[in-house]
Amino acid sequence: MDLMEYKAKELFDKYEIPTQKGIVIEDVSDLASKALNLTFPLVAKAQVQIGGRGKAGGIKFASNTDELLEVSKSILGMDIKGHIVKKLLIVEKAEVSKELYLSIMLDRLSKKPMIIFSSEGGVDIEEVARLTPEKVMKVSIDPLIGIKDYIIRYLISKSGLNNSLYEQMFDIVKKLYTLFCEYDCMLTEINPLVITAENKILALDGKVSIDDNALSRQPDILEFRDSLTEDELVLEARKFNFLYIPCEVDGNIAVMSNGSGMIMSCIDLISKQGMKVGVGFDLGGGATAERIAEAVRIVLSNKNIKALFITIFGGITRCDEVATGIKMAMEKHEEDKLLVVRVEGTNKEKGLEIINSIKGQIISVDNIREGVSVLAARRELK
Amino acid sequence: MDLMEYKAKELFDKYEIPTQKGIVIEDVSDLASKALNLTFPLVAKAQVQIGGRGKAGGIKFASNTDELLEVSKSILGMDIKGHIVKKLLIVEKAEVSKELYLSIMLDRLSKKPMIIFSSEGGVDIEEVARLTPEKVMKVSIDPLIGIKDYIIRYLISKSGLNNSLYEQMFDIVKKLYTLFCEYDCMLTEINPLVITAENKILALDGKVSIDDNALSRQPDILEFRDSLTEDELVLEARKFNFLYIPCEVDGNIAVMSNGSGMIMSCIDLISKQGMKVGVGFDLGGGATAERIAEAVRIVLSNKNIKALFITIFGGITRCDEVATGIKMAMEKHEEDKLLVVRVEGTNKEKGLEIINSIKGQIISVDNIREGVSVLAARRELK
Amino acid sequence: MSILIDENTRLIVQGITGREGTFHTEQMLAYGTKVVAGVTPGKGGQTVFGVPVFNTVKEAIEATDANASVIFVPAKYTAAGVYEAMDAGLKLILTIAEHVPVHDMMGVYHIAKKKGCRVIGPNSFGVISPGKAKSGFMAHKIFTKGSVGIMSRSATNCYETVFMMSNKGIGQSTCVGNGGDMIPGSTFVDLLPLFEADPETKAIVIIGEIGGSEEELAAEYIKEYVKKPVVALIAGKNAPKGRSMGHAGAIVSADGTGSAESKEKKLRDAGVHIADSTANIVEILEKIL
Amino acid sequence: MSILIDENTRLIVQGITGREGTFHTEQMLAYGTKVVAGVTPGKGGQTVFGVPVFNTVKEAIEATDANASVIFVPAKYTAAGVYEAMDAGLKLILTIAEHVPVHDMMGVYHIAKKKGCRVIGPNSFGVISPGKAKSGFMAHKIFTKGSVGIMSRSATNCYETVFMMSNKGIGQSTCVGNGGDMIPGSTFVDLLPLFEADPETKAIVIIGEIGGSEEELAAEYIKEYVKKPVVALIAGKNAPKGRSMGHAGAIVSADGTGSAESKEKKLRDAGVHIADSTANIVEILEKIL
Repeated sequence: MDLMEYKAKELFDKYEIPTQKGIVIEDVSDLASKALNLTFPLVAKAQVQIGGRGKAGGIKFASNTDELLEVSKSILGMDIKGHIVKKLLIVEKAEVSKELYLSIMLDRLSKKPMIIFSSEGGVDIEEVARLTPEKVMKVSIDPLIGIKDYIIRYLISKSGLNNSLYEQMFDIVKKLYTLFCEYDCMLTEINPLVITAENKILALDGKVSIDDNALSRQPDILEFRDSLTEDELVLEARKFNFLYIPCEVDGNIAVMSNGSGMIMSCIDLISKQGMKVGVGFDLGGGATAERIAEAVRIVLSNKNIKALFITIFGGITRCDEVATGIKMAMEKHEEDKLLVVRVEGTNKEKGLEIINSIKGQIISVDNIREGVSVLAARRELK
Repeated sequence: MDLMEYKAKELFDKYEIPTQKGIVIEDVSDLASKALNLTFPLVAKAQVQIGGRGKAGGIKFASNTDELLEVSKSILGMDIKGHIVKKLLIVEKAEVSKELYLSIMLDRLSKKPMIIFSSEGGVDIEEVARLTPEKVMKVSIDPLIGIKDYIIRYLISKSGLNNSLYEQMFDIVKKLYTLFCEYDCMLTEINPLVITAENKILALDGKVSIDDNALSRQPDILEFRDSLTEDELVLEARKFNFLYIPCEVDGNIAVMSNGSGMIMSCIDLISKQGMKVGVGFDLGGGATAERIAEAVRIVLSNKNIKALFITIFGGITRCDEVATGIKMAMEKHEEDKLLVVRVEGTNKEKGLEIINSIKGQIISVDNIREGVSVLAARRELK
Repeated sequence: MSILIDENTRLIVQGITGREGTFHTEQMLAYGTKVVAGVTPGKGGQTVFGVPVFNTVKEAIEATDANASVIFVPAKYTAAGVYEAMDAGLKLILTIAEHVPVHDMMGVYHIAKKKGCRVIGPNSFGVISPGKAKSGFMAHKIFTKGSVGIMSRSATNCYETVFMMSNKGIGQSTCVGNGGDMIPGSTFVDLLPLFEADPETKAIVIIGEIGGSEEELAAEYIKEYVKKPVVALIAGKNAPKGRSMGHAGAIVSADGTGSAESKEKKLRDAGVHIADSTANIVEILEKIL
Repeated sequence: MSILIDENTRLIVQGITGREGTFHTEQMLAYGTKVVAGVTPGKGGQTVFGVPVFNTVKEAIEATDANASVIFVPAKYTAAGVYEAMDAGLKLILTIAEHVPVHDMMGVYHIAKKKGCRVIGPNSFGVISPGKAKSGFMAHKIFTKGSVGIMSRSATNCYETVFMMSNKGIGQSTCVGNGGDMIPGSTFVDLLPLFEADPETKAIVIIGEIGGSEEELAAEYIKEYVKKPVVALIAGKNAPKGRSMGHAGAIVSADGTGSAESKEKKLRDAGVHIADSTANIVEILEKIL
């Protein structure tokens, strides 16, 4: 779960990591009341769940009320790579004397939190890391010991940051780490972290990514997620604890399975045949007929999907349950889309029997390759 | 630092470990106002820093106001093995249906906290442990993992405690462990922990011992310690960060050194010669002349001490500093007590020179055995 | 032989009285697995298909001399279950639940390494040594006894492969579901030495995925220490991009680690046969065995 | 040879700018010890007797290739100092301060074991390999190069013994101050294998005390593995009773563990020579060497 900048900054506020003063509006009519206490010049930043908003015109400056109204109007409702801007963050413009970089991520290799810090931050940080890796410090934290003062002291001392900033910087690292742990974060990133003309350190932008598996113990993030304007089908699938994965925008095939591995494998094979997958759909384990019926209904309600490839290998899931679910869905569904079904495992025979009794364009296959061949034979899917 | 029962129970209250309702008085005149809300029958318990108060008559029952006044008068001011009773804990008498035992101690062998639990507690617990060790369960806690629910579940399940008491018991163990960690405890012990006639679990008596080295971060315990009526010389020594160790009551020799190991060795040798040490005095490391002077002054002000054996091996401590300190003290001290001095290490020659310049009964020796021989030659010390 | 579990494994089922726990206990018993005890707090004294239930793992071990555990409790209790099993002294612990919070697993992982415990999963189908014992929820009918050892991050891709193998008469020594999570208790490198040492295993199959560096590390290990033939599949070449890990992710994997290309290249350099589909794994095995 | 430290030890002094740190840095340098760096937060860039000071241990190691550290910071910062040294990769860490809270040391002890670090102390005089190097605050003049290895829970008893040994012409290979605290970083058992393996050490002296079970454990180890002669003193037979550990203490040491009698009996059974005073240690050494 990636948080939008404004939500990340709400967390920064909660942990007293300094940010610029700002407001969030959803409509220009909010400006009059909310922007009262802000001092010009201001910056208006589109809040979308995608990168590259700056280049797309989603960040603009305003030096007076008229300009603010104008830029707010121009950004709210803007379409950035398919994401409509519904929220606008307006903050006081900071006078930046230097840009730093600070992040904490869960490092897969060491299986520990890793702090990355550089006194040369900003948009070019990846370039800095590539050309002068010694300027980007990485330190792993042993989760059994936790963060100790000396680790932060090392990062700051080694970075060559001016000593007058030591206390501020120390504080920010420590608080960001606490946030990282308490909010089950995969990533907390501040880039740029800036030193202002007044020698204050501020988080100018923020990125926070939270473990989806931990949302049940992060109620405020769960609430935020549910408030997002997302693909309706993603939300609908989530209600049933399914994972609806939007893939290529112009894909017309959906792949449904009971595990992400199989879905990945199928997408690989289908892509190799020059076809495009629009939706991956993970049923998870232990699905009942009712749940399968809902799953099929949700996928088929996507107008772009012309064919659905269902491939199930029963472990926790049982084949007859799957077949019964498909039948329930197909009996209600009107449009005649192609279904290629492959079931294997517990109670297979019973499952096949049920599938064969379903009316409509439904083809039962014996393995994945055969299923992909059936799809590849349909000219309309290329 | 061993806490008195009433202080231990204050901590239990803080951690919501159930105890009987009670009050603490220092004078019978407090009874009228404080005992109002208590329901008879009551128990009055002497608060002293020593065991065996029950047998000494320090615990008595009262079934009405008159009796309460009477027992309070009889216990307050009582002398229990040299400890005068200054405080009296008065609690409601519990109707006990069964006695349990629960403690958490820092186990030297595993270097971990150890929980000891038995469903057969009470004064005979050591006997239970000896005769039926399977009834006394011991479980170590890995400090890197902390206490987990399953550990408590195991203790309770295995003890055969009635299931209806599970929640109460679970809660008490968890809270006692938190207290143990947060208060830098060496030991927290509840014996007996009782099941009342109403099926409630109560801590009837409590013992808490806290690491002296951690008192600087336990301000409320430090305050309690300073409020205790202790040997004045112990308190006086503590002011200077010395350790004044009262030894045998009828001992007439004091041993002063810069480390507990040497003090122990000297006591062993002196005892072997049939003499008795009354005071051990640990200077710690890095003593200056001024501090040594204070140390000598404090020890010599004990009227029972007839001879002081000072043995210093300079590591952090330097010999000339020690000698100067002794001289400073001796010049002010009027009584003519025997001083046997042995200094060795850094700046030894300078030290000896100073010692030889001191007037009075002062004998310089070359090693411990020689010092003990000098003491043993004095008939008045036997 | 076989690795991890066999006919001598004395298994505990944690969460035995739950829906999945009960169902799979029956399945495992039917397969011949020695399920000697179950654990569900507060249900001590009951039995499930004749298996005695205890309140704690420690009591279960004391009573039955169990030496491994499979955990069928929900994700949010999984870490607690593993800690309990580790602390009770078990050295092999299989965790089944999906959606275990990764911060939970981070703690479990490092404690397990410290204690020398082997944790498999979470999000794993378990382990099966065909014909001897199974511990987990895999559809055991598709497995056949044989000489190929399999490790897989994906349950479904593993089933698919095993099914086709068995149809072609290629049996398995042991199949391990490493689990698809970001921090698995055991990685390919942890298990390779066992397969290499197992006389019954003649070839090893690795079913990997994009992301992480487990396959790269396996390649390094294989190059140095593994003499047996290895076949590998890396799934996810065309998978949609996952969560964005910001600049941090880019900085940490600036060398391309985690991509299918990186994994396949390193594995190929180590002499591993690269398959491009589950079916292709079987084709390669037919050739090399 | 010698154990733990010698002329190749590259030592860091943590707390080098403090009163004791500075004084003993000068002493250690004068003795010939290679003190290559000091650490005091916020004082990076300074020098103390020509030794460069760094803000952190990690920076000190990066700049000087140091391989051991002696910690002269106050008790309440000692645990933090040890964590820093361990995390920076040092495998030998000496802690001097007395009055370190025992709960702090409990954490340090278990992390050190996990990381494979050797921590000596706290409440230790340090380690000296006479004629080669010293790390700590011992009055080094009394030590002489020789073939007796010494471990002591008490600094003063150790000095006393060494002083008399040197006067009689009996030198020392290495003397270790284990420290008198309840949870020492290293116990006799941890160091016995080093002395047994050191060709320069011909005899071993153990200066123990009442309390705990270190001497009992040492006896068990000696019986099994130590071929060199061992002399032991247990101080405190007539010491005043310490803190009462309630019924719990009695339950845990019901077998008499911790008493001077228990320790002397176990050691004697293991073939150890028991001394009844520091002077007696030297008398025994004179006989057996």
